[in-house]
Amino acid sequence: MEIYWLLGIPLTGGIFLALWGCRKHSPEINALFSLLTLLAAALLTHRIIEDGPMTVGGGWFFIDSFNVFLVALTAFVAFTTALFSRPYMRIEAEHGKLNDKRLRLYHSSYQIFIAAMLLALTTNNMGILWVAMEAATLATVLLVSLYRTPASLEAAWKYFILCGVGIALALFGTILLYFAAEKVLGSGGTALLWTHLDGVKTELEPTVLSLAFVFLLVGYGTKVGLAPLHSWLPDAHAEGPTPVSAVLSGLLLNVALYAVMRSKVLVDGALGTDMAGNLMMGFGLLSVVLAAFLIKRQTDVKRMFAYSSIEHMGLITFAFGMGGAVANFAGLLHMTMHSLTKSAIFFAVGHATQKAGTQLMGGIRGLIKTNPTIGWGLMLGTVAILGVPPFGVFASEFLIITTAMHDHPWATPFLLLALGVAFASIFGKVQPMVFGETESAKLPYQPALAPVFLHLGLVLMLGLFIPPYLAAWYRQAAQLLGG
Amino acid sequence: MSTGILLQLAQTLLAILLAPLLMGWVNQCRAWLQGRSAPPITQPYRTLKKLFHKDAVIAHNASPLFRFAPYMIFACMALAAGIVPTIANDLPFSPAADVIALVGIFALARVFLALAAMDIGTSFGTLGARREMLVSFLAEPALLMVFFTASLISQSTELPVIVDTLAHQEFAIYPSLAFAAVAFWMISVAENARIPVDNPSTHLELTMIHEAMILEYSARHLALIEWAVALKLFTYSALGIALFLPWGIAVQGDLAALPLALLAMVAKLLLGGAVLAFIETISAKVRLFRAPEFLGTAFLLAVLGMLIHFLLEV
Amino acid sequence: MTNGLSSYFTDPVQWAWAGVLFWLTLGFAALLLQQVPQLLSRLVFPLGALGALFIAGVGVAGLLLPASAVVLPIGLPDLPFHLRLDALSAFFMVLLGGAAFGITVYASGYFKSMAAGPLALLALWYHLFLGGMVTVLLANDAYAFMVAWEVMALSSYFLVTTDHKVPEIRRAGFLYLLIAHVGAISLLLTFGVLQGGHGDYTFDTMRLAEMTPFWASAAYLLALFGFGAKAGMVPLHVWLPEAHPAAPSPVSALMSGVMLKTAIYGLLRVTFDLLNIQIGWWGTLALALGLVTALYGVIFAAVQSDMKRLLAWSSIENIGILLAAFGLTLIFTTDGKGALAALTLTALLYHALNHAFFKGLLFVGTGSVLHATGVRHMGHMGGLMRFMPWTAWLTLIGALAIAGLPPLNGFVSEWLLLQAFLQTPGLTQPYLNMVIPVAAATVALAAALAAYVMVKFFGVIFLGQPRDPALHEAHEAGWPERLGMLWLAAGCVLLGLFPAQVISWLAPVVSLLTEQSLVNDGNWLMLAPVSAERASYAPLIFFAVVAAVLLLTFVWVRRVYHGRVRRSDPWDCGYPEHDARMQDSAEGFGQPIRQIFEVFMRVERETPDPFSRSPHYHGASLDKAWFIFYAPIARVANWLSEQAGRLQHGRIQWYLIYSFATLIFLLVFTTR
Amino acid sequence: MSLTYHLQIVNLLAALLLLISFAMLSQRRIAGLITLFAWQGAALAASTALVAWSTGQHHLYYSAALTLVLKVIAMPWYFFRVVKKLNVDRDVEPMINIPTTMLIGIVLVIFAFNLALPISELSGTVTRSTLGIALATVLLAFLMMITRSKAIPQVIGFLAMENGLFFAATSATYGMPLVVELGVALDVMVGVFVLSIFFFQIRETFDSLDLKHMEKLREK
Repeated sequence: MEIYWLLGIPLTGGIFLALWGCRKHSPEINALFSLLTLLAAALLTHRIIEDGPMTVGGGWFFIDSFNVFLVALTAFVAFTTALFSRPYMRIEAEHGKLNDKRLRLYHSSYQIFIAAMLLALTTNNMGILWVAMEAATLATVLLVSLYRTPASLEAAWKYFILCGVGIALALFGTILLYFAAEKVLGSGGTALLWTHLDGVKTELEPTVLSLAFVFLLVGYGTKVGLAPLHSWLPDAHAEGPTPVSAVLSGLLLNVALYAVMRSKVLVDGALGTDMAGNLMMGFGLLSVVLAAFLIKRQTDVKRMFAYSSIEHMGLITFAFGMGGAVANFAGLLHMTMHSLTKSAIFFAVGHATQKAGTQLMGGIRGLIKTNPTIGWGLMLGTVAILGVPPFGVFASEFLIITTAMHDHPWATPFLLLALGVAFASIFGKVQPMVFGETESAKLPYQPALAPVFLHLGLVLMLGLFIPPYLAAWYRQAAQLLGG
Repeated sequence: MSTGILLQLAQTLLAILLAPLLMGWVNQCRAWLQGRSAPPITQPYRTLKKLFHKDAVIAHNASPLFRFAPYMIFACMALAAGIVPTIANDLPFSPAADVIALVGIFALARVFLALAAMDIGTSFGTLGARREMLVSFLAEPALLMVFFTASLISQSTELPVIVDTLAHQEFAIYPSLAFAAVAFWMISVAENARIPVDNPSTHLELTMIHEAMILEYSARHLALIEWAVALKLFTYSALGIALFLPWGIAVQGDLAALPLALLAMVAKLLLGGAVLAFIETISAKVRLFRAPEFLGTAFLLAVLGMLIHFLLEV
Repeated sequence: MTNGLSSYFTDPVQWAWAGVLFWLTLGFAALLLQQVPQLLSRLVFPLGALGALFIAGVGVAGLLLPASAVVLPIGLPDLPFHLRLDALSAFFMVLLGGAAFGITVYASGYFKSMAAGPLALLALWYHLFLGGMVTVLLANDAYAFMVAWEVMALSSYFLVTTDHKVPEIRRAGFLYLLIAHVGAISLLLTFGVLQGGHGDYTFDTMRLAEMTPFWASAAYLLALFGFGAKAGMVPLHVWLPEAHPAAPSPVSALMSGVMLKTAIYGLLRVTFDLLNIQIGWWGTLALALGLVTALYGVIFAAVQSDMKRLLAWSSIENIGILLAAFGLTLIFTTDGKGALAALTLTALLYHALNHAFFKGLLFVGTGSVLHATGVRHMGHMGGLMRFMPWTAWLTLIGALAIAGLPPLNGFVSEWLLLQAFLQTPGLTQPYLNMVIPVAAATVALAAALAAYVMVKFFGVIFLGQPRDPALHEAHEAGWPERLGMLWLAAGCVLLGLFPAQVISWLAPVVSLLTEQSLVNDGNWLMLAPVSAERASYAPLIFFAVVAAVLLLTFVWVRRVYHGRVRRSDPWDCGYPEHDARMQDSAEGFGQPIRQIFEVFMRVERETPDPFSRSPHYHGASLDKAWFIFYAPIARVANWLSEQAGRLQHGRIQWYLIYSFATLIFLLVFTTR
Repeated sequence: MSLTYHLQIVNLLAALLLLISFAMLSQRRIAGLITLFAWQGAALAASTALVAWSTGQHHLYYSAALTLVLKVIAMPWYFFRVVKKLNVDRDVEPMINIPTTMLIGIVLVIFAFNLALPISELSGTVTRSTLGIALATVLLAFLMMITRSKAIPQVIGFLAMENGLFFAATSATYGMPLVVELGVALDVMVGVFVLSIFFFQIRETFDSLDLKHMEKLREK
């Protein structure tokens, strides 16, 4: 039952906000719907804690410990982002960047986007998963181009074309999957149900599945932002409204990676080799290194953190590629930490840029004087995302790096190099933004920073203490992913 | 034990009293060798007496450290003189400080002198202090290396044991000690502010080191410092003798051997002083920035001595 | 392993943890106390000092009692924080507590004048810093260790950048955190090698793990790199002379005096405790690096003209000496010379303890000078002894101690180390017999140069004439400052006078790491580590004799002498009018050293032309290591990032080609 | 017996599909491109319907109908309107000249066939041999998207790719489950709608649909 609430609420929210138009309180309503979604997610999570994994809706939806925490995470970040965007978008409108039509578009497609992602997470059907991913893409394309500036249009166009092509390839992969499954499960609807596929994964035809995995990896990998398929990502993050950047980085990438992982499980089962794992490790390392060196030359703050998202997604992919209980655990942990931290950073960055009137880091100075909360938020967020304890990102990086050193020592020099370069670049650019003198005046309005510190608080908490049931989820999920 | 204490005090006092005499002897020899009419051998005592009766003149801005330093220096030198076996060996004090500590004592005295020199803040004072430290930072490790060579041979850093091994065991030739001896000679020349590193009897600003540091001192303070300098020379000579020609030093408790030891000591000192004077006469003072090279050579020689010990004598 | 919750605060490790918690609460309390500034400035730091004293006490208890361990309910699900307090940790806790007490007492006075907001933050980071360091010492699993390690680094970074208005300070902080982070990653890799696999990161399992020489060496090298980066080992030292001066003086004191020792602690822990095999060349490597570091550090210390920078470089020197001792210990252990290893290790620990005290003392001393004069450049100082005698005399003790002069503590540890060098004959590898004398010579040279540096340091700052008229208004430090300095100075003196006792306290640590213990073959006032015939040193007698002679002379002079004293202008060879500018400047004093060792430096000089009306001289001796090691790395990184940038040139067709090529490549790759 | 005829016809249509893709590669004029796209859709619809009829997979009729409606009627018509509105029907100068593109295309086709061979061995469908063609169509469409430097051709390439996918689905597996097909169709429709919005926006911001205006976002 909760599942229908979970999917229904944001969908109706989207439709409602589209019809109701941009009135005075539509931001609040947006937040409200997100809150309801969060509640639904909480109920669902509760159910799963109670009864364990289950298929609902006549086998159309399948919830296990792997996707339930992603669902919870998605709903949560979606809610906090809605909270953040409430004052943020208002001010954008006051600055004349947006008119009511656009705000309306923003709110409705925001909800649709959330709905699509939740569908992608919960569905049991690899085909529907694809459909949902495509839908999410379409929704975000509109969000990215919201400002209608040449740059945003260009970004949106690239986003659309590249991800469209990628997703098309993923469809081809899905077809091949179906093709292989059909042999075993017979044609008809059930052959794409993940639960069924998982049951018979060892009987699936290896050659077909390896081929399918290539298409799926390249397809969904484009959305994950794995190098060299990442080109759309920095543009989309930099040019879209900040809340959108937050959810893109924090959620969409995770969902795409979720799709990859679901197919990896099947392929591993079918092949019995770690070909899939090796591919992912390769992509992961490449992304980490390339992103690190690209971060080094950024001048636009949002673009820089977009590249940092690529870096972290690469790290997660690498972890999943290594496989094994610890690495998978670390990967899942890192997914969570990255979503929370990165969205928090984008919140802080959003206010900072809004205040400075520019996204160029050269134009943002001495935040700690003009607005200490933003300053500390950005500083702590940066420190956290760079993997400095006691923040949780370190916990996962700790596990990943030590495991890599133990199982795949050859990879560690690259990691060492990349993490060092990334640290130097990001911190070297953020420090003068936060510290130092500035002549710009104090912030005229009260920023919504509760989300920032909420997220950072959670990350800090998880770095020092992971609640048992959460840990249990991670463990089960790691098992699921072939730990 | 009590005799030990007595001997200790006796030796220390003897050193303190005899030190200026050695100074006088060296100056006399120098004068003779340079064909000047020599001052009486007791000249240093007169100088001290005169200085002790003058009024002390102290710069306005002199800090307590300035007045404290001479006593400190004198005390250090006295202790050094007490440790080095001059006539008797293995005295109560000696376990208190081995050769490394001995080097420490010299360093302590030197640092205080340098600080005192900087205290008034005159151009010459600081100049002297800098040069003194420059000389010392090479001389000190070199001296350590010399001691190390000796103590590697005798398996100990205790002066008494070293002397004992070198003096009272069967005679053996140690090539490493030869290097050490040369190094020690160069070092003691430098440390005692003698030609060719420094010239005790000049106030030429370009050359002076030691004199530059004590320019601001007068009367009793100057007297103490001069005395300490004499003591230092004495101690160094005693050290050299103890290390390189230790024969004749009395072993512990052997009171009968004492007079003989005393005679031997005096003889060696006279000889050593004469040699020092001779070398000073025939050699010319090196330019100041050659001094590091001079001492660097000493340092290398000392290290070489150690290496040779490891090569040949282990 | 108790659960921790059930039986809390029953044995030392839990007391220690309680101390940490106390500091943390204190730090966060400081944030809340912003509203009541006078309480904030009066209460927080004294309480913190008490905490430090408590920690030191716990350390002493830990030295006496058997090792105790506890598991905390925080950390990763499969890896809660394991804490363990054995002799080694206990010793370093004594070091930490002892030094931190004096420094924090000092800080309570030093930071009085700060505004509430910054002060609260500073107090927070300060106590986090302390807590982090103690947790590093307590940690008994890799995760706890790394968390504490990085908390330590992060909080000290925020302390360094307290005065973040100044660009240099920001740069210094950045460089510091960067190198600390890279070091930390390399430590992660170390633990990655050491771990037993499948995510068991407790030190207990690491102790049991059997290692092939190759992997053991890998772990050792990574550890040496990681800890060396924190300790300021050449060539990873570049951050240290930047960061330590940048911080407020008490913080510099903590960083130099205590934090660097945590790196030494880690090195000892990993090499002697976690790794169960050691290999000969490890020691030689550490010895070589240590000697280079020592010499390099002291040479650069000699040419500095910023007083705190000078001290920072001298810290590098001392770290070098510690590393050399560490290497020698390794050489002896691998060579089966247990007793000598024990001797060397004792020297190492002793020197670490000493350095904590005198470097802390000197740094807080510069703090008072900084408060009094507002400048760090020694070119604007001089004659301060007359305006701030307390600071001057107490600093003098520190200076003499660090110069390794008897009867103070610096001399004892150097004496022990040199003894260790002298006991070497009979090592199995003949080449070592060649290396050791040279090593001994280098150590001696470094010590002598340290004396040079300290004469320069003390003489230029406190003696001579004021080089700046403003100095006449210089004011003496307040009472808390004096008390803090007194404590540290007392530490220097007592550690110097009672080595026999100290060594007996070190015994459990030594026997823990090298299954040997050092028997002092001498009575309570005489130190004879090997045997009384071989070497002995009795600082008390030494001190007594010097004092006695001094007194006697004094009395005697008083008796024979009339005691008339005239004050007048300095004579100075009869030179008529001389002013402060004629004294040696800091640069001038360092000039000979610079001439001799110019190879290590990149010297910048602009000499005035002889006829200029306002002659101006500028000279700086820059660290060549920067240009040799770091500049090229930066260049390569830039070049790489440019190349990476070329990929991202905006044409969507190209982006499509990337995807296309990837697809084709993978298809070929998988189907071949 | 009759199956073979159908089979031959299906194969013929498949070949036609491939031919059209090549034609699209070489087609310069946008209008021509759209027409070709419509024809491709028609071929696809026909083949799907044929397969449905011959194998009795009834749900394939729906997808055939969908294809017919969407890709043969609606979209071409729509694109023609757009082109007329924005009058952008000028020659499209491709990034790589046509002959080279063709050559690459042929290489791709061979590659695709090789790739599909082992799979179609496994396939139980009558139409398995056409899987290679489907893959080839996809890759050719991809190539076309790369070579074209105007917005609309790129989109048409994208849709051609979709055609290839549909064809793959029908030929390899007699089509995906209906719900998926519907979902995909829906997405495609929305996608085209969104794109058309873009066309106008791009047009009014850059007053042309030339992609070379959209190369601002890059690493300096």
